[in-house]
Amino acid sequence: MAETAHALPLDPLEPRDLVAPHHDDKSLNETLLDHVWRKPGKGWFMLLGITSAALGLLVVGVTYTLARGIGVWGNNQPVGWAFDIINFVWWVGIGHAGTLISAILLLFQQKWRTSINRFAEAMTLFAVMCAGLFPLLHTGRPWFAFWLFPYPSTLGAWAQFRSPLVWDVFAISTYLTVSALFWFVGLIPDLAALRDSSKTKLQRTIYGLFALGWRGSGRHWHNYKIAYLLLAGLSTPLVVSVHTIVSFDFAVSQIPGWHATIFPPYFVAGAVFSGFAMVITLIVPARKYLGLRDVITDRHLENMNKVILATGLLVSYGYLMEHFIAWYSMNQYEFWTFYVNRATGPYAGVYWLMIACNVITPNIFWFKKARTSIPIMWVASIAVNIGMWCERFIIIVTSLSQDFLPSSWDIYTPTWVDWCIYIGTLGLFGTLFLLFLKFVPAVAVSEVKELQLELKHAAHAAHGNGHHGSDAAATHGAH
Amino acid sequence: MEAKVLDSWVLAEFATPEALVSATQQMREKGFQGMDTYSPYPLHGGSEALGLPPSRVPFIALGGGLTGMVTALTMQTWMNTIDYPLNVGGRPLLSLPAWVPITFELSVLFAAFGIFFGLLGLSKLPQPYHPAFESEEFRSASTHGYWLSIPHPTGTDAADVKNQLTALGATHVTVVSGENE
Amino acid sequence: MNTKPDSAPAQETPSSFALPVVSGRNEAAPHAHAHDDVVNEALEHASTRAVPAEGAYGKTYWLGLEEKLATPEFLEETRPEFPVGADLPPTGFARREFMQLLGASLALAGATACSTRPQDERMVAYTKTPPEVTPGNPLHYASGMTLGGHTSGLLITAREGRPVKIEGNPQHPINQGAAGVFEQAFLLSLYDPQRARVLRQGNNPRSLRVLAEDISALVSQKAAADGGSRLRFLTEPISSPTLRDVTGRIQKKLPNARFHTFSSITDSAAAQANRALFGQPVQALYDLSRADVIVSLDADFLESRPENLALNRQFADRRDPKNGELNRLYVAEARMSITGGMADHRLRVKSAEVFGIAAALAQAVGGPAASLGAAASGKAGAPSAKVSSWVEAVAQDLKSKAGRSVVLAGERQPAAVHALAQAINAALGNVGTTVKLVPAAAPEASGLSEISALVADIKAGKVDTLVITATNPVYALPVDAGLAEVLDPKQNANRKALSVLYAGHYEDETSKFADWFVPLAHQLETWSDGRAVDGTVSIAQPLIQPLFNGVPEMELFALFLDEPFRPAYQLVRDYWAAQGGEAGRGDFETRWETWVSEGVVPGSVAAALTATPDTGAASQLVAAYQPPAAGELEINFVHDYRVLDGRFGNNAWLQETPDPITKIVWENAAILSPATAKKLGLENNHVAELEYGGRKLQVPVTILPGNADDTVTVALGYGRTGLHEVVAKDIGFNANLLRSVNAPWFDGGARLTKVRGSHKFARTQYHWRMEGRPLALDMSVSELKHPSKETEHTLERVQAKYELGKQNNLPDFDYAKTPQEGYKWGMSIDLSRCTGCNACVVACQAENNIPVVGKEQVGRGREMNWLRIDRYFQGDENDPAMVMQPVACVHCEKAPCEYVCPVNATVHSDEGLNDMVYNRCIGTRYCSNNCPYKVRRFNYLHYTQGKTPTEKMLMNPDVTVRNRGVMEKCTYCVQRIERVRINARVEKRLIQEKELQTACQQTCPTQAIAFGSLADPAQRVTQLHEDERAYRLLHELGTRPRTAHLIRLRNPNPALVPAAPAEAAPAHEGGH
Amino acid sequence: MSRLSAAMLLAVPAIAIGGLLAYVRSPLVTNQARPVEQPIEFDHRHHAGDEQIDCRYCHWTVEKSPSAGIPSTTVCMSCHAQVWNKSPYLTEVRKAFFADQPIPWVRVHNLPDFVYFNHSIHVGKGVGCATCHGRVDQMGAIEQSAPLTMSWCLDCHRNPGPNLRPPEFITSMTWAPPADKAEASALAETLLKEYDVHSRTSCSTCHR
Repeated sequence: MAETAHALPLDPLEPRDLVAPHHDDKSLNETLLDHVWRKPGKGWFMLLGITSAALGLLVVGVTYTLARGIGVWGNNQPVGWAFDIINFVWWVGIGHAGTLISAILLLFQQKWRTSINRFAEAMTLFAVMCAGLFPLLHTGRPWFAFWLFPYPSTLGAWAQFRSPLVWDVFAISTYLTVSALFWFVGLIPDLAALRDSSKTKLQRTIYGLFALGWRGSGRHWHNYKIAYLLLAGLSTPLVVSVHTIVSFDFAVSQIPGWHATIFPPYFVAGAVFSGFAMVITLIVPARKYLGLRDVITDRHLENMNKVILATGLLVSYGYLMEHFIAWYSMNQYEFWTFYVNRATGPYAGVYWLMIACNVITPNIFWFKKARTSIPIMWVASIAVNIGMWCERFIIIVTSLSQDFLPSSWDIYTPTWVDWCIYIGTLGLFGTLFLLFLKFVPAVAVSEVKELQLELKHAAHAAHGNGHHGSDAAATHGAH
Repeated sequence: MEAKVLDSWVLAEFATPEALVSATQQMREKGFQGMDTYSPYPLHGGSEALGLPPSRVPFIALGGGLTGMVTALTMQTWMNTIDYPLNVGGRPLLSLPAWVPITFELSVLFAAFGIFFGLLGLSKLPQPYHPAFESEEFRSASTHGYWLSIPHPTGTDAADVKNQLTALGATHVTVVSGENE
Repeated sequence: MNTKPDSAPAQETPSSFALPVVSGRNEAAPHAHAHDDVVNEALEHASTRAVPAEGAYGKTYWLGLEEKLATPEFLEETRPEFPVGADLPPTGFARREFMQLLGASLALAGATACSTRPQDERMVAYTKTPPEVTPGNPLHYASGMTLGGHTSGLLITAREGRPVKIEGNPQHPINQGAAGVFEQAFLLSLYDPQRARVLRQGNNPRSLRVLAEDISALVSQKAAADGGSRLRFLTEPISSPTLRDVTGRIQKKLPNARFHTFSSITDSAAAQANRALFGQPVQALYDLSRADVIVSLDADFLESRPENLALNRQFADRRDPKNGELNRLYVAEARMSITGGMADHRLRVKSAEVFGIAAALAQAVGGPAASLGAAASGKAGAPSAKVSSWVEAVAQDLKSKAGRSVVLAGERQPAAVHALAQAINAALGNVGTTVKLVPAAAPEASGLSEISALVADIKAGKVDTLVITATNPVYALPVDAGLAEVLDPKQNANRKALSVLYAGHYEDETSKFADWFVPLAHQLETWSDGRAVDGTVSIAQPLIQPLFNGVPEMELFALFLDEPFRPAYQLVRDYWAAQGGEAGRGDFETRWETWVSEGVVPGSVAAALTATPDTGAASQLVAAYQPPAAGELEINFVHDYRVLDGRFGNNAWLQETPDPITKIVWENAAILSPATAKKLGLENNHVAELEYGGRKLQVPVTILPGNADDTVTVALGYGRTGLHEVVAKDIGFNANLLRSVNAPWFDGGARLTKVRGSHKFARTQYHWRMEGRPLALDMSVSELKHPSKETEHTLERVQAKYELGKQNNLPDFDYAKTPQEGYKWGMSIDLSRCTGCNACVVACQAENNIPVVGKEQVGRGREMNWLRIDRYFQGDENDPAMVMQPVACVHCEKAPCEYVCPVNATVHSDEGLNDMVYNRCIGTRYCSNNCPYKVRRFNYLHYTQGKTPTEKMLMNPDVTVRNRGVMEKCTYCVQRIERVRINARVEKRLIQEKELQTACQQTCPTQAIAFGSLADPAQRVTQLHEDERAYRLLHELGTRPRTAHLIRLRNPNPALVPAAPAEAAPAHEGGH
Repeated sequence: MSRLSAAMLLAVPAIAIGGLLAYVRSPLVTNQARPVEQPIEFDHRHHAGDEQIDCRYCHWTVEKSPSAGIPSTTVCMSCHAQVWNKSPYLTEVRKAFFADQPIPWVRVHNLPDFVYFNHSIHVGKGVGCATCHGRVDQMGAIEQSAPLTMSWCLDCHRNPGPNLRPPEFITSMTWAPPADKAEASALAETLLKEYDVHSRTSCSTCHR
């Protein structure tokens, strides 16, 4: 405990600041809430215009799909799933970084998470919302999708609990609910702060409504601290389970290229990989726009790049193992899938793009220069996102297009509706995100204040969630 | 709600969290009951200063988790094994391994609900109105102020308490009254 | 299903033809109709007042007619067989449509969930229930289908007055219960809303009475004037005894009138050769059950009609080692045919070389054929070394099986080849054993020479009236036949002097030139009779009143007798009543009842003739043989396996059936071998210009292993331009535009050059290699007996027993083990027997209401056929062996599709059926993804919407019509199982093996498919499951299929197997 | 206040869901208990009740076909040519008969098209008419008496015994199983054995 206390503010490996030192509570409050009160700039409106246009595409695509049927997509006989499930897995994966940052790093007492967790959690929430669209939309008869839920129907028939799709339903809805609760619980003190620093009656009423009457009571904080920690504790296995279950959609099936025991860990790693990349993609411009450089410092970005490097290596290891097992087992079908179809088949281009983006790109983060260069990391993060999308394409489309009987092999080509819906979900995500940036503090203000205090009084460094009780540590300060 | 009961509190603002914690500690030692602190983030040693017992949230969470687990297992077994047993791909009617993911998810979900609603319930939230909000200065409690409240019988003189608080370093002391919850 | 034919409806009274909507379930009738609509619909079909709608009839052409006739309430909107929009690319939607969609979605958002009683569904009961009808139960009627002058015996299932399924008549000696693709699809043509409906003179609608008066006047005038010397008839070959009687009497009345016979699908070369050889019109019938060695000289005898159904069964019975020694099939041909795919030794040669092979074979066989062969060899030139070694081995084999062998010549080969083949058969003593000669059912000469004679007469101005009942000759004839020119007013200045009456089922290419057009009644709408190739007479009874006002062909001909009107029923009955003589008249009623209900006139099988071929005539034929042009590419014209010569072009079932070899749907292609394509710099999907005889045509190219090098094969029957044949219109290219009367089937001198552009074929199978996987197993008899290490490994993979706890962790479900405990359904498919003819595919489509989706959707990989036939090539890319493997749902006991379904929409029944519950399906497609056999089909769009009331009558009411967004697949015809089960349970007995057949099994000409309960050791399917050849497809996955495939056996000639290991000849190994 | 609002927060969705579940089981959705007006006022009370005409006289295909059959107009006229042959009530029937125009009856028991119910097997295995159709002899206009939901079908398919009756009482409107429980279950046992009836709950039993 004492070591932690010593180490925290002056990490020998990482001497740079987590919060720029020139702030007190009040100025933090003003800085971090400023963007809520400020009238949004032109850039914000422009971006909102773009994202809502993309959102319009989603409406078009979905309406057309519902009116005509799934046939307006490119899906076909061997390739029953394509963009729908690719996008689903991709979005769920992106969602994982948020929970990971806020929950796992909280449990591991990584202080640097504080300034990015709100941001990342919002990302989780919106990404999971985008993801959640697809399991519904991809059904041929979405108006009967409620049959996926176990409810007492007049049919006397039930959902089938051996199906990974039902697991998905439970996993995704649990994940969405718990993420939303976690996010909201973290947001309550900040909503109270917004309420109390609001300038108009309307603002006060609205934020007051959501703040639930929070007044920073010590008795409340007493329960709050443990509740928040427990939610974090729950979210950690949950986030791992969600992508594990998503990977079961494939691993539980028979198709060569899907039927692999390595899928759960490899999917989780991939999810974190793509999630962190998405955080970088979003946070780099956002911190500039919101003027949050003081709380989201270069050190945060560098740490995230390290995570990208680590998970990227895990993903690469996953690819390696898939290929190794295909060779080692000498299973004819697996061998074909991994060595012939993927590398040289009709979708070889996507495969090599995936390798370039997911296996080669993260390795630049071995170099500190790349880790700390904003342009490089931003481009790399986008490459990783593309790469992870390609990975899902390869897993789903390529495996399905050439499975057991060569007679049924066929090619999948997406239609404009497929693209519309994909771009549309990007629009939905972006729109929600921009609204989030406008109306909710993008940084966990309360936690930053606490962190600030901790950094100031490193001697009293019991942590923010304080379940260790007071600590009579020495008093050598950081200032 | 029948007759309106008016309660009063003495509210004192302190400059730093440390001052608040030590003031609370001392006031409690003096025998004041039902005090509460208010701060934009949890106070170090705040709970101890208030002398609060360990939180009951973990037990509620455990209860929720266990409920979820039992619900999930019974639900799946009832629906797929007992009520409408169907030969699904030659798999056993009671495919317990396949029940695991949902059991896990429901445990987590119910535990999370337990935590969330437990938190709200224990904190008696949502509570949009509280007498403390009668004081305009109190608004700083959620942003940068550190406050202590001490219950005080309505209508009696609070000067003594006020003085004690000022002595402990309060920068601002006031009395609020309001309708009890 | 009860195959015992029910008795015929007594007569054509309206009450015999039930209204389509009666009590009980009717899938076709939508709920939303107010009862008036239902009644109107019903009346519309019971009546014959239906008239064309503008959707079907081209505006410019029919402008005048529409104004006169089209009153909206009687219009039936005519649409293509697939839903409107299904053929549009999803990218091509109009703005207006989009606005509608938006509107619809808004309306949906505002719709309340409150339930009110759904709009009343009406039940329209009979006024008088016909005595034979029990509403809700099917009836079976024997009937027939006449195609190219031969009549196939059919057994038709009718529900409440609508025929819903066609099967082969089990009592018919040729069909023996089997039916080919055309018989199966015959049903759809009955309900084709694009069939012609209006009798017209020029563009003016006329009543039949006006035509009758016109003809009557014409006939009496001609009879008086010149005996009809300026009157010509152009008919299909006529085998119908009644119709022959009618035409005979016409001839008597008008002795100078001439009948010309033409059908592009008759084997006129064989007829010509036989006529010359035997001095009379005879038909050679083959008995393959007694043939140990079969040599096909470009003869696609397993597919080319009319004897093919019988030949299929005989051939296939000899491919099962349980029935004794396997036969051995040699095929020499240019294009890869179905028969070629079944060959033990296939020699890939140009069609022109077949003559040389026949000659060499005749020489090698020796005896009386030798001299003929020598003469022919002189003309043919020296064969290549490869060919002569092949011929030598074949001749040896033939000689060793003298009397138990047969040589067949192909219909595309000239008469000389047929003569040589018959000479060889005679020399081997096969005549009388494997070859039987009978009098031809339609003895008149037919073929292109008839057309030439007719055209010459017209040109010479000797004709003033031409009556055409042949099917669409203007389209089906080679471009230089001249008929179109003399009929086309633009090209024939004297056209006005000629009056043309054309009777057809469609407003097609020929009807364009007709002065009078008569819409013919479908054969299932009228009484008729006809002979099969062996002489068997079937009385073909109607199943329904004419839907579109068609005129029975027989009644049309009868008009020329200028006699009082008699309906077709009367004509047929009167003719047959007269046949028995005075003696027979007494019990005629009983016999007639039997004939009609059994579908076969007993004793009508023709007696064999004893005749020896006239060698002199044969030599003359050989001497007259003109070898086709040499050089460049050899162009080969073949009949399409689906639309034949184009006459089935408007049949969407057939269009959507993949070509058995190329697997292309909805069009034809120029087929090249890989080597030739390489040489020409062409690839799949290229477009090339095909030039032949100075004529050019742009054709899409496809590469097919097995096609002979330096040949290009093009199928006839496409590029239709028939006015109202919406389905057939503008798909593929018309190869007739290149074809010449001088070389109608093959000729040298064609050129193929690549042009700009590319073409997208829609196929149901793109990959032709098995990639070394043990899928469609195929081995020689000796390999199965003495497997090599490699084969043993393969067999282990597909046949091994899985022990619980060792290789298998899932305990078995408790299925019935004895017949008393219940049923355990299973199927077996014998690859040794399967030729890949597609009959089962179309039968399945008809039985199970499988929608047609159109080329665009198939091109996207969304074909709906539950049963598909996988075709694989093995070995050398240019000269491969072919193997066919029908695959439908194999009903795995450990089904991978089931455990992934989230809503229990596909689960197992207690009898082991993999039930697919359409109404429970939400369409996640997970089952299809996880199906290793990829036999599941998904309704990506609403393929069944927009059916016209007529099309709805086609639907099998026992099978749910699937909605969009729903998965479907083979059910083992569960509707048949349940119907038979209920019958058996009501009668308190067990289901008999014979009464239950799946649709595919029932129609299969080779009996490759067996179905039944595996709990009963006596059933055929159980025995086949235990056969040493039985294996399970993808057995290693542990899915435990209920369908077993049986290894295909080949019986190679050791003399032709290169570097074969020294083994005992397989000859004695077949039987056991 | 806060507790009340919190309770409301939880109670509203619970009531909504519960209400929906109850609603779909109610006659509003199942269409029970709604007498249906027919084009011709045919009264089963009179024919099946007063006159005691056996169901099978008019619904004659019930024992051999999936469909029980809607009687053809000829069946009506077989009696009404003699009796009530001038009645104004029957004008429409006579008109339909002589014009050879079918009478468009309104369907009362309307199963979805994907459900294949077969009358012959049910009647043949001891399920009485009244079991599903109710006391038709007491209905002026026919109404649907059973909910006809799948779970209702399943109740009997899982446990057919209690719904079986001896063959001679199939069309009886008044037959009831013995009041004594033991006696009733003994009868059920006997009938199960006699009819050779098993529980059939495989999907393809009804859906094809």
